Amino acid sequence: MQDILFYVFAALTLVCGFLVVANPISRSPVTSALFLVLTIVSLSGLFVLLHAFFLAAVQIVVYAGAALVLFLFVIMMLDLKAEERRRITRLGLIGGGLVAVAMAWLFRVVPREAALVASGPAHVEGSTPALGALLFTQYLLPFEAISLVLVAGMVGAILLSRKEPS
Amino acid sequence: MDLLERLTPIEQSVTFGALKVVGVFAIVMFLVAYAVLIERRVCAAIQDRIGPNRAGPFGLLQPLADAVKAFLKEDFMPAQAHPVYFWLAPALVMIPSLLVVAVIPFGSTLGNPDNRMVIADLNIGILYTFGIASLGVYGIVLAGYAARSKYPLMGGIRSGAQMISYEIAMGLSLIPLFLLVGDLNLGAVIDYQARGLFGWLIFKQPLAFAIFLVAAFAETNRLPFDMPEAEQELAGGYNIEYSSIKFALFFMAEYAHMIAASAMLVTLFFGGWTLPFFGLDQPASTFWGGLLHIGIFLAKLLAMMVLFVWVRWMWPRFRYDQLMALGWTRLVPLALGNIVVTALWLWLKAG
Amino acid sequence: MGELARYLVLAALLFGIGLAGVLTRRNAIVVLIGIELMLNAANLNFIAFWRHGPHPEALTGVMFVLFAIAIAAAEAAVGLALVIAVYRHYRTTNLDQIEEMKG
Amino acid sequence: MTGVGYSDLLAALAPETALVLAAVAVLFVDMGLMRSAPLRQRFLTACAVAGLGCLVTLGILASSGAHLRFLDGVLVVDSLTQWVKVFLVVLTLFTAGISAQAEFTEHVGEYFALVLLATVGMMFLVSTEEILMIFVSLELTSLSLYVLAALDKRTRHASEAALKYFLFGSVAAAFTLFGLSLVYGLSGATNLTGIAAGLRAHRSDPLLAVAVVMVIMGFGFKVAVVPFHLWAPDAYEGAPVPAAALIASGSKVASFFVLAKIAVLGFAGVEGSGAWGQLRAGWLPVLAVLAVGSMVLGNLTAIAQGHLRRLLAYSAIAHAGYVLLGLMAMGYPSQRSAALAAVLYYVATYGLTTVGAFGVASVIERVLGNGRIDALAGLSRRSPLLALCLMVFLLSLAGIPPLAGFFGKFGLFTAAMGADPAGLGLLWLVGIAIAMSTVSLYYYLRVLKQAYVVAGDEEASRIVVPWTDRLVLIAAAVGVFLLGALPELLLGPLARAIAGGNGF
Repeated sequence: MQDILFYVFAALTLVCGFLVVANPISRSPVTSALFLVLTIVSLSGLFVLLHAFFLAAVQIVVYAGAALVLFLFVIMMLDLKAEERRRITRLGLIGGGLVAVAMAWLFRVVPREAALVASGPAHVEGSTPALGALLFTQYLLPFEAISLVLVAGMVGAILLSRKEPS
Repeated sequence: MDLLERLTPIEQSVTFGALKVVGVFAIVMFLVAYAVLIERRVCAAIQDRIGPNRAGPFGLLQPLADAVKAFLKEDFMPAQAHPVYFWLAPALVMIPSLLVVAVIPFGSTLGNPDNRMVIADLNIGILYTFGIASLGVYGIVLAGYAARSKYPLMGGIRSGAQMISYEIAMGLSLIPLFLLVGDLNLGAVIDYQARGLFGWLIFKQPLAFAIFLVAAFAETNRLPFDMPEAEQELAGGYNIEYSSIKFALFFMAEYAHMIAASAMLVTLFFGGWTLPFFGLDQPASTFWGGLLHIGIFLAKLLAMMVLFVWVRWMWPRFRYDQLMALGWTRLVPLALGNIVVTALWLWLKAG
Repeated sequence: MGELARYLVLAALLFGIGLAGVLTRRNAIVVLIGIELMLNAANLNFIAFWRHGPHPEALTGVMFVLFAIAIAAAEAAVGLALVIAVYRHYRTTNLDQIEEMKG
Repeated sequence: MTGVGYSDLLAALAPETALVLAAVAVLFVDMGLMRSAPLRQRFLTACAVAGLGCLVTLGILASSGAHLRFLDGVLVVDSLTQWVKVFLVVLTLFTAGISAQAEFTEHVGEYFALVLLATVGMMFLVSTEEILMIFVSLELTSLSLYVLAALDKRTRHASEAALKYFLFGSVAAAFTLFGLSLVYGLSGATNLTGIAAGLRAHRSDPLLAVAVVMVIMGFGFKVAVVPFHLWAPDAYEGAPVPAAALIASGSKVASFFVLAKIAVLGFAGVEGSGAWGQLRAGWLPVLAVLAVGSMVLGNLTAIAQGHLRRLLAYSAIAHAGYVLLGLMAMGYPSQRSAALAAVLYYVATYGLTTVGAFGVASVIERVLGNGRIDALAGLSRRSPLLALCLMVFLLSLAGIPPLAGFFGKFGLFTAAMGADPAGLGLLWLVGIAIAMSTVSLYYYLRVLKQAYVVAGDEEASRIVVPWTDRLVLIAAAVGVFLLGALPELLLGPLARAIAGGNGF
C-alpha cells in the first residue's frame, strides 16, 4: 500500500512538475502556476507518507493556499500571455545531455549512498505540540529571525508593488 | 448484521468507511438542495411573504424544479473564454467544501465503539480544514480569469483577496481554542467541550466565536460580504459570464460552503454532537444512541444555517474597502489580542 | 531501491526539473515558479532524511522545512513585487526584453 | 530551554535587538512624525535616527566580550564575532552617512529600516554555527538587499538590476538549501562541529561532493565570484548608490566570514588539496577554481568598463578571488589563525575602502547626473577633496603602500604561501594573484588619470560636498590610511580575539 501510494504521488509530482516547466499544449503562465499547485499537493501527499502530517498541512495552507494565489493574482493582473516557443540551441542540447548524464549517475550512486545513511524508518510523528515546544526553545532564535524576514518581505512587497504617486 | 460479523475487521472498517463517505456525501448534497429552499422560505418569512409553495406539498419539490430549470437553460460560453479553465472553475469551487466535511465528527459511534462517526480522524484536523478551504479560492480566481473579460476578472481578484485576507483572521481566531484544548484534533475539541453547557467554547471564547463567525461570512462570500452580487460596483462578480448548470454549481457551492462553515462552527464552539443533558455528552453505547447523536449534530447544523440565512436578509452590504479594512485593521488585531490574553490567562493559571 | 534512496532520487529529479525551468523559460514569473520547485525538492530531501535518519525525535529536518516554507513564501512575495515593479517600466516580464544593461 | 534562560539570550543579543529597535524607530519617526516634511529633511532625520541606533549598537558591542555559546551553536558570541559585528555596524553607519543627502526615493523610513534589518541579518550570520540559522539570516540579509536594490523606482535600471539580483540570488538560495539538506542527511547534524564529526564517515562520498559544491555555489553567489558573478555589475550599477555600497561591503564581510566558518568548521576533514599538480577532491580545489576564475576574469573585464560603479563591481569580483586565497590557506591547520586574521583584516579594510569609493560615486552622480568615468574629467579642479579621496580608495584597492589594501594583500599572500611550506602548495595561485594585481593597477590608474590629468570643461563649477558626505569620506580615507600605516591597530586585537576563541 505504502509503495503504491509512493509511486502514485511520485509520478504525480514528476509529471506535474514537468508540465510546470515544459507543457507541450500550453505555454501560458497560468497553466504553469496551476500545475505547480498540483505538484505541491502531491508533495504534501508524500509528506504524509513520511509521517510529517503537520508539514503536509502547512505545505498546503502556505504554498497552495497563499503563495500560489499570489502568483495567479500577479499573472492575471499583468495579463501575461503565453511566451513564444524557442528553438533549441546548441547550448541547450549540451546542457540537456549533461543533465541526463548526471541523472544516470544519480540512479547509480544515490541508492548506495542512501543505504549508508538510512537507519530504517522510525516510529515517530512530527507531532504538533513537540514542534511548538521546540520553536520556543531550541529554535527560538531562528524563529525570531524569521519574523524579521517576514517584516522585511512585507515592507518590501508593499513598497515595490505600489504605484508611485507621480 | 450477520453479514457484517462475517467480515474481517479490516473489511469491516473499509465497508464502514465507504458507507460513511457515501452517507455524508448524500446528506450534504441533500442539505445543499434544501438549504436553497430554507433560504427562500426564511427570506419570505422575514419579508412577510409566503415563499415558494407550488412545487409539491409546502414547496418541498422546489429544489427539483430549480434543478430542471438550471439544466434546461442555454449553457453559454463567451467566445473569448478559456474553455478548460471555464469548465474547471465551477468544479474547483465545489470540491473543497465537500472535502472539509470529511474531518468533522458528525456523531459519536454507531453500532460498535470502534466505528467512529468521522470519515477521517486526523491529528491535524483543523489544519487540514484550513488547507482545503484555502484551495477554494482557486475556483473563484480561475472563474474570474477564464471568462477573459474585465468584470469577472476584477470580481475574481476581489473575492480571492477577500478570502485569503479573512483566512488570516479566521486562523488566528482559533488559536486560543487550541491553547485551551491542547490538540488540533477535532474529536479532542469535542471531548473538551463535553463538560456541561458552559464547557462549550462559545462561552469560554466568545470573542473567538465572533471573529470566526464574521470571517466565515466573508469566506462563504455571503452577505454582508457578498461582493459577487454587488451589482452597483461590479455588475456581478467572478461568475457573471456563467449560465445554466455551471452557474448553478457556483450557486450550490455557496451553500456547500455554508454547510461546511456551519459544521465547523458547531464542532468548534457548540460541542459538536454532544448535549450537556441526559448524559448525551458521552459516546453512545447503543445504535439508537448513536443515531440520536447524529440527529443532535444535524439539528445544530440546521440552526447555524438558519443563522447564516437570517443574517443575509437582515444586513446591508459592506463596501469593498470597508470589508478589507474590517478584516485587516479590526479582526486581525482583535484576534492577536485574544491570543495574548488567553495565553497570559493560562500562564497565570498554571502559576 | 531503498526507502530513502527513492525519495532522494525523486527530490533530485524535481530539483533538475525546476532548474531546467529556470534556465529555459524566459517569463520571470515562470522562472520564479521554477525556483519554488527547486526549494520544494530540497524540502523533500530534508523530510526524507529526517524520517530515515538517526534522530527523528529531534525533529530537525521538520523544523528546517518549516522555516524553508516560510522563507519561500516571503521570497515569492518580494519576487512578485519586483516583477510588478519591472513590469511598470518595461511593460513585459520577458527576461530577454529586460536586458538594457550590458556587461 | 537547554540550560539557558531567556534573559541570558536577550543579553547576548543586545546589539541585534538595539538595531531592530532602531529600525522600528526609524519607521515610526519617518512615517508617523515626518510624513509631511520635505524629502531632504526626512532623509536627514531618518539618517540621524539610524546613525544613533548604530552608535548605540557599537557601544553595546564594545562593552561586552564574554564567550557564550547557546543552543548547540545557534548563537555563538565571542570577541571575534563581536569584532566582525563592529565592522558590520561601522559599514552600515557609513552607508547611512552617504544616504543622508540622497533623494532617490519617497520611502525614507522603509529604506533605513531595511538597511538596518539587512545589517541585523548579517550580524546573525556571523554569530551562528548552525546551518538553519545560517540559512535564515542569509535570507534576511538577501531579501532586504533585493528590496534596497530596487528602491529607486523612478529608473528602469534599478528595477532591472534588482530583478536580476533577485533571480540569481533565489536560485543560489535554492542550491544552498539543497546542498544543506544533503549535508544534514549525510551528517545527521545541523551545527557545524556536529556536521564535521558526522561527515567523517562519508569522506569520499559522491553525494558529499555534490553537497559541498552546492553550498559553496550558494555562497559564491553572495560574494560574487566567477561564475556566479553575473548579477554583480548590474546590481552595483543599477541600485541606489548607498544600497550598492552595502551590498558591496557589509554583505561581503558577513558572507566571507560565514563561508570560512562553514568550510573550515563544517567541512573539516574534507579539504582535499588545491596544491598545483596534486589536486584532490574537497572544498579546496573548488575554491581554487573559483579564485582563479574571479581573479583573471574580474581584472580583465574591469579594464573595458566605462562606468565607475561597474568598474568597482568587476574589481570586487577580483578582490573576492584574492580573499578566497586566504580562505584556502585556512584549510591548512598550521596557517589557520594567521590566515583568518589576514582574511578579516582584508575584508574589513576592503569594505571600508568600497564604502568610501561608493561615497565618492554617490556625490559625483548626484552632481553630474551620471557615473561614467569620462565624466570625472577635471575632478581634481572641481573638488580636490573628492579627487583625493578617490585616489586614496582606488590606490588602496590596487594595493599601493602604505594604504590598507597593500597590507591586506600582503597578509593574504603570505598566509597562502606559508600554507604548505614543504611543497610549492598554493604558490601558483599567489603568482596569478600578483600578476592580476598588476593588471588592476592599470584600470585604477586610468580612472585617476581621468580625475587628475584630463582637463574637463573649464566652465564647470566647483562641486560642493555636503558635510555628511565629507564626514564619511574623510573618516573612511583616514581609516584606510591609518590601518595601512599601522596595521597592528586592527591585526593585534584580531589576533588576540582569535587566540581567545575556539580557534575561530
